[in-house]
Amino acid sequence: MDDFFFSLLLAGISVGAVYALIALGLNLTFWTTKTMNFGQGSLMMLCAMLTVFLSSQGLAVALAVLGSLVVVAALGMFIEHWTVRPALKSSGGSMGWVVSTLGFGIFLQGLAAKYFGSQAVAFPDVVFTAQDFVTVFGQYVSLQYLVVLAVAVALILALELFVRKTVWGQAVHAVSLDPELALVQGIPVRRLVLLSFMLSSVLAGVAGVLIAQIGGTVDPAFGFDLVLLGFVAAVLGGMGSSLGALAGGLLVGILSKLVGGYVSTAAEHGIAFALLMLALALRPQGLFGKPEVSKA
Amino acid sequence: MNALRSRLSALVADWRLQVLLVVALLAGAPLLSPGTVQIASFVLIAAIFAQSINLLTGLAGQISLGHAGFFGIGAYCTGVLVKTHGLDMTLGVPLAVLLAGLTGWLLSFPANRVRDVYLAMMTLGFGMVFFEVVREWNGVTGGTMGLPGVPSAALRTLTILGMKVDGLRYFQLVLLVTAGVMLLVRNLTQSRIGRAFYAIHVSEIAAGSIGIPAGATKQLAYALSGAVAGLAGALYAHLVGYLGPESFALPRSIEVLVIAIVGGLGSIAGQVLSATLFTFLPERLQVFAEWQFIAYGLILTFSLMVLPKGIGGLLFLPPRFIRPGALARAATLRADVAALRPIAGGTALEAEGITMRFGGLVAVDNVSLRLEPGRITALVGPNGSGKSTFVNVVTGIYKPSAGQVRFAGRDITGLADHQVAAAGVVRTFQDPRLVPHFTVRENLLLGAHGQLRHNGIAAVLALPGATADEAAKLALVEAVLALADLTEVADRPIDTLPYGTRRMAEVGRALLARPQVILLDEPAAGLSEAEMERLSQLIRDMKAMGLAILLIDHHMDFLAELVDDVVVLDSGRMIYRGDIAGMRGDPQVIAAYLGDEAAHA
Amino acid sequence: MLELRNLAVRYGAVQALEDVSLQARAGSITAILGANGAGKSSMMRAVSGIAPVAAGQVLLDGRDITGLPAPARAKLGIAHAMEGRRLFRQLTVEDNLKLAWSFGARRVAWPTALAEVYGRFPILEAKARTLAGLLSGGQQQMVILSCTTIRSPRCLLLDEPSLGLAPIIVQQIYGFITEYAAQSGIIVVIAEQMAALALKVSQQGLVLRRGRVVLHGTSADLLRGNDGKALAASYL
Amino acid sequence: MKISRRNLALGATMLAMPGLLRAQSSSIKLGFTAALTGPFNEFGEGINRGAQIAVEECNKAGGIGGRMVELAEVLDDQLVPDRAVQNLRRILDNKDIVGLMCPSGSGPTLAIADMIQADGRPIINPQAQTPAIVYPNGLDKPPRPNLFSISISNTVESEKLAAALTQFSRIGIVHESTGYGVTGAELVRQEIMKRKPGARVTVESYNQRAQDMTAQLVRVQRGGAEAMLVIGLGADFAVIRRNMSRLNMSLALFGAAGAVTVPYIEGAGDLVAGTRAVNHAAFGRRPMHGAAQKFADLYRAKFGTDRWYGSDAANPLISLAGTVAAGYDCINLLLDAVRRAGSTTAADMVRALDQTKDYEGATIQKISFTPQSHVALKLEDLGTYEMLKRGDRVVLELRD
Repeated sequence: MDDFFFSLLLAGISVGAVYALIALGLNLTFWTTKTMNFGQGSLMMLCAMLTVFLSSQGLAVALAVLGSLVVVAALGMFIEHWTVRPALKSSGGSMGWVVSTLGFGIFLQGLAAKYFGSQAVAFPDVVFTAQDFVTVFGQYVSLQYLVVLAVAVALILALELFVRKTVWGQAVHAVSLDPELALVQGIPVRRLVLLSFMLSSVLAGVAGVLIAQIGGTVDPAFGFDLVLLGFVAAVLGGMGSSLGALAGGLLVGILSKLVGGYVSTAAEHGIAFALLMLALALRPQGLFGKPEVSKA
Repeated sequence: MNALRSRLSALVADWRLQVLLVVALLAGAPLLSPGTVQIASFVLIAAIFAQSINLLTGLAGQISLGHAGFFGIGAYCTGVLVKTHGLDMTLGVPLAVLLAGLTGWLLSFPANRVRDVYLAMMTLGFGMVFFEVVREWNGVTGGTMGLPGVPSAALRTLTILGMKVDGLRYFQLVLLVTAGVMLLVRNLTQSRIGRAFYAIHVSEIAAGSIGIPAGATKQLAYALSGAVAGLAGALYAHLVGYLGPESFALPRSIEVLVIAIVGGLGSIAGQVLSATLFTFLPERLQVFAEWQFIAYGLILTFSLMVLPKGIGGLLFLPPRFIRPGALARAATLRADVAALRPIAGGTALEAEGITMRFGGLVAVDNVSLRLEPGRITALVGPNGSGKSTFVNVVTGIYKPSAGQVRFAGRDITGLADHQVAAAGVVRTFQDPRLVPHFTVRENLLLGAHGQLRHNGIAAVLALPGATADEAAKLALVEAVLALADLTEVADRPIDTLPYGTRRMAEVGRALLARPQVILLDEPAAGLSEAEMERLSQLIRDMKAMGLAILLIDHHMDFLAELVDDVVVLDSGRMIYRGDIAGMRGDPQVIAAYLGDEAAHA
Repeated sequence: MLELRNLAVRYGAVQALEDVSLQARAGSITAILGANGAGKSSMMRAVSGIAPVAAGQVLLDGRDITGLPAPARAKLGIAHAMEGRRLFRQLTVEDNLKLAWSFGARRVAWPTALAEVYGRFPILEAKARTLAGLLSGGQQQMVILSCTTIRSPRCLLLDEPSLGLAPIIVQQIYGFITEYAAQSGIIVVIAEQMAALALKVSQQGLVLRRGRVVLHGTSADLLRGNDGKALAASYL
Repeated sequence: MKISRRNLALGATMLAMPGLLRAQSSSIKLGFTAALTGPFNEFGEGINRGAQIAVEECNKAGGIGGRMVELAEVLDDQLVPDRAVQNLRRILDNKDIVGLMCPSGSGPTLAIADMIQADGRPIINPQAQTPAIVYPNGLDKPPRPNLFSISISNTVESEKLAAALTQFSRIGIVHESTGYGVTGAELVRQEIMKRKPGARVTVESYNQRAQDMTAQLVRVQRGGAEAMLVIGLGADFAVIRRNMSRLNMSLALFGAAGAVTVPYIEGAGDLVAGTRAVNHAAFGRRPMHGAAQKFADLYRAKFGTDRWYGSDAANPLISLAGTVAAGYDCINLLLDAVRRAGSTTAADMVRALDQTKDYEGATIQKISFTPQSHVALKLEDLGTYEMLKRGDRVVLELRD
């Protein structure tokens, strides 16, 4: 294995972890309502921008992050209540929530541009700096990326454990399988749905903060492109599957870096979407998605 | 409000006003400043573009987040052909439309394999891939530098068939094209194609049951939508003269979605108003720019809640799916339901040894059945005994695990549902699956879809032959309406009518598909005595016409006076075959229905 | 006691239930009979809180619960086995049971509750780790019944428990229901098409037709009337 | 609705009237479309401010021949080509507008260039760098007759960059995948090859706002580069710099003019030290030449030490020249043409502009145009800067 390949592989894993982290957040709402927040990118951006704003007001960075996460969490519940639920209720278009969540994301982006300005602003280092690295097999591995990877893997494990081992995890699963049956079994469906949106938004916020510190700046358009790739990761891995999100993220990350490195950097971006279309055409349920267990 | 809506609808539907509007704009344009004329051209192009979403999403129900791709294909195709290869615009634009339509058709193949979120993702991917291709394909598209100097009205470099075309002339041309597109889209909506689009939008299974193939219909929708978007793109190319990849990125896909949704999916006039709102106003009111994202976002977020049917739904009545001309013509015709009689006295359907397994469960176990023309066979049995599954197998929704279905001398086992229906085996559903926004008449006419003999082009151009064909079928619809006692509610949207009426409409719709075999899955469930009486009469009429009828029901009194044969299923197995009197005394049947105890009581 | 007062249910334009009143006592079984689409399920759904009540009231032990959301009613002890063999097909048998137990009254500790279920239906123990969707119809019905009883309910609503099952399994299931009702002393309401069977185990019966009550009386009366033929005629 | 012929005629006259009336009014009207809002408003709002300062300055001095100057049409295009086309049409519809300024970027400027050429009124380009804007048919062919440019042209910039880069023999170029980046990279590569035919140049592209550039960087690394040039915007440059740090890449780092902006300095933090970049020399020289100093003072007086100016009153940001002062110069050049031509007709003004000789601008010390040359910027107007850390702030020192 030469250094060139190894660098690309590492970078692929690093950005793949980012995509996986975003995909995880998208999955959470899919668990309960079979919907995804198409405005997730704006939540990432908002959390990062708010962190910058709050720390510029003299707040400690850790507190600024915390405060921003609280705001984003509240927004998540707002999104469920005001954009997803009405869209799901109006039976007219089953895909109304795509439009309404996308719309809310655009609204947040516009709002941020209006009040924080549309320029890229510097983002403080939250965990480690760009210079911090460890050496693995003689290669430099950025600690900032390692944090993302660690957070993603830890969250995946935690979520898997939560779903598999705790009764609330089962309840969440139950809500997605059959909300009505969940209701009559006494599962507080409304609260779980709200909670899933809240957690999903918090995950978006965490991802936003972690990624913003890697790039060093954040602007109102931040997050949008990343979320598109997060979607690709989530769909490739199979919607709703945590391990799938990781696998999908890593696949997109590694493949696009290898294509960038060995074929052309110009093809790096398009490859993810070509992959998406191909995968959807060949295996619509994703790599880890299970076909429905069906019996009439 | 409704009165106002119907007034406004009548107004915009009035062809005299439409002509007047077009003429006024044609004649009035020279009085306007070139800037206003140019922005008006942008409005018209946006209106055409919005129609492509209207076709795909509004009518056929398929979401697209990558429509800028088709727009771009149209723009670059004519841009390259006219600029680089010196073609005339009159050749470049049609070729662009063709290419965009072809791309839509190709995209429909992978798109047909997915739905909902996955479809949204796939179309998004299409848009992104197109954007990347345009940027990297330097030799043809000019790459990131774009393609400047496309002969265009803005630059006064455009000639059409040797004539110089300035901004004003171009506007007039685009206006005529727009009027043409609107006319064609309206014709299409009010034709067999529009009805088929809407039918698969609502329920692919129901559409299949009356012979409308979901796959092919969606392919047509994608191709048409792509072509219309391509037309908008091509006109755009010759308006601005410069094509850069950024003009065909995701924001344009979103913008057109906003326009279409706010305009009201399904409403043509609404789309035009919305295109005006989103193109003309921002340019005139420059203050909007800063608020643009906020405003777009809020509109997208809340339009579904505040204006679920968009501007179109607010101002106008919902669109109708039958051409008024055809309707007027039908009124002069008289048709007899006898025309629905099966050819050559009908054919028997034979199901032999049908077995259907789901995982470990055997839902239908070796059931054989023969349906004779002019005979009514009842299929009864407790809930879950496999009756509906059997019908699903016969009509091609399920492929049986074992067994064979033969009809008219051929093996129809495993054919797709729409093929089975087209062959003459038509069914109704336990829960009536009608198109909720259609009127009763439209729903019934949908049944005659496969009987219409004119092609799509004739339908879209509203050629006399197409109108005559539709009128003939409408006359038949009228006869069936009378037969089913639905004439009075013919023009009411079906979702405003009571359950019993819907059931009758569904049976009527099935009858219009001109079946030789009709399978009715619990048609009497939820009917009142009077309605049930009417249904009995309708079934008897169908019998008299020579149809082979399978009737699933629980109401024994209802069945008793109708049926010739009875077949009883229990747990997927046939436990009785014979006449109804014999069934009533059969211990096995009583056991199955009332429990073992009653049999010995 | 479960009491319905002039209950009406409407789905959009469709009137599913009209002016239905009923009193179901603790320790007794009430059979709701009627053909498909007669309104049996709508009645049950209105009790458990997932059908839109257009008029009337639902009272449990004298308390008006008409306005409560479904989970709150479940908490009060209403356990509803819905028609169409509804269970979480993608979850294992044990997960289905665990979920039902966790959000129930939890009057019995989990191991005991589980042992009780397995004692009653040993086949379920063998299939504990199987996805519920892959069980046979009878086994699924056992899981569904167990999911309701494991919650230690106050009021049990069973919607067509015999649906699509072989007679021998139906006998077994009804045997269990009768036994459970007798020993637990709770309110049991069964909706059923197999009238004779339901009437045999129940104390009172209610026949619905097109959303209205057409017959109401003790089960014995209903069964006896005209050798059960009147009953059969009312919806066969 | 009935429209009589008389009403119609009246309407038509009224539509035409304002033009007739205003032609005699005293103010000199200018206009432009730029990205006043949106993600790229740093540039658009910048030239807008520059233009305002120029107009105020002129009016304070009594205008031109007693006529006041007015920015009559200032429209926002958010750098969207369509919007720029629509806006330009609207500006051109206003027959009183006598001179214009190009939009704040290559995309919209390319989109409107043919239109304005067809119109004939003079227009000056403050920021767009693509040479095709001025020379659509190639650098050896005549320029668009009415389009002049004072921006940092890719051609001149690439010469300057190549001159600095040819001290190395293995060079990597990483550029954004926009018109600006693509042409810039190609020109620099050609220029390097011309000067040093044996040099090995690796060219890689990235998408704006990409978050990871590892593939680009390791490809440059594999090419054995000793120096690397980045052509792109500041925020992306910061990402690249941090990415280099993560890969522990150390080589001589160069940036094009667009890269040396506040987002780079803020985003890359300490890592910027040592980065060399090409930009206007005007605000780097000490003392600044007269017009530059005057502009800096005017700006500070009106807007203070803000984001564009920087926090140090004595040392405005180098980027102030490109973002703001360019707009100031454009307007001044138009006004100078009016003054010299003594007329506001398009032909007279274009003729006067063609004869501009050594006009002292804020961004370029000596601006000259000839009918063959419409690009004012010369090699000596650019400087190579090195970023240094002084205490806790970053300063740019002019190296040559």
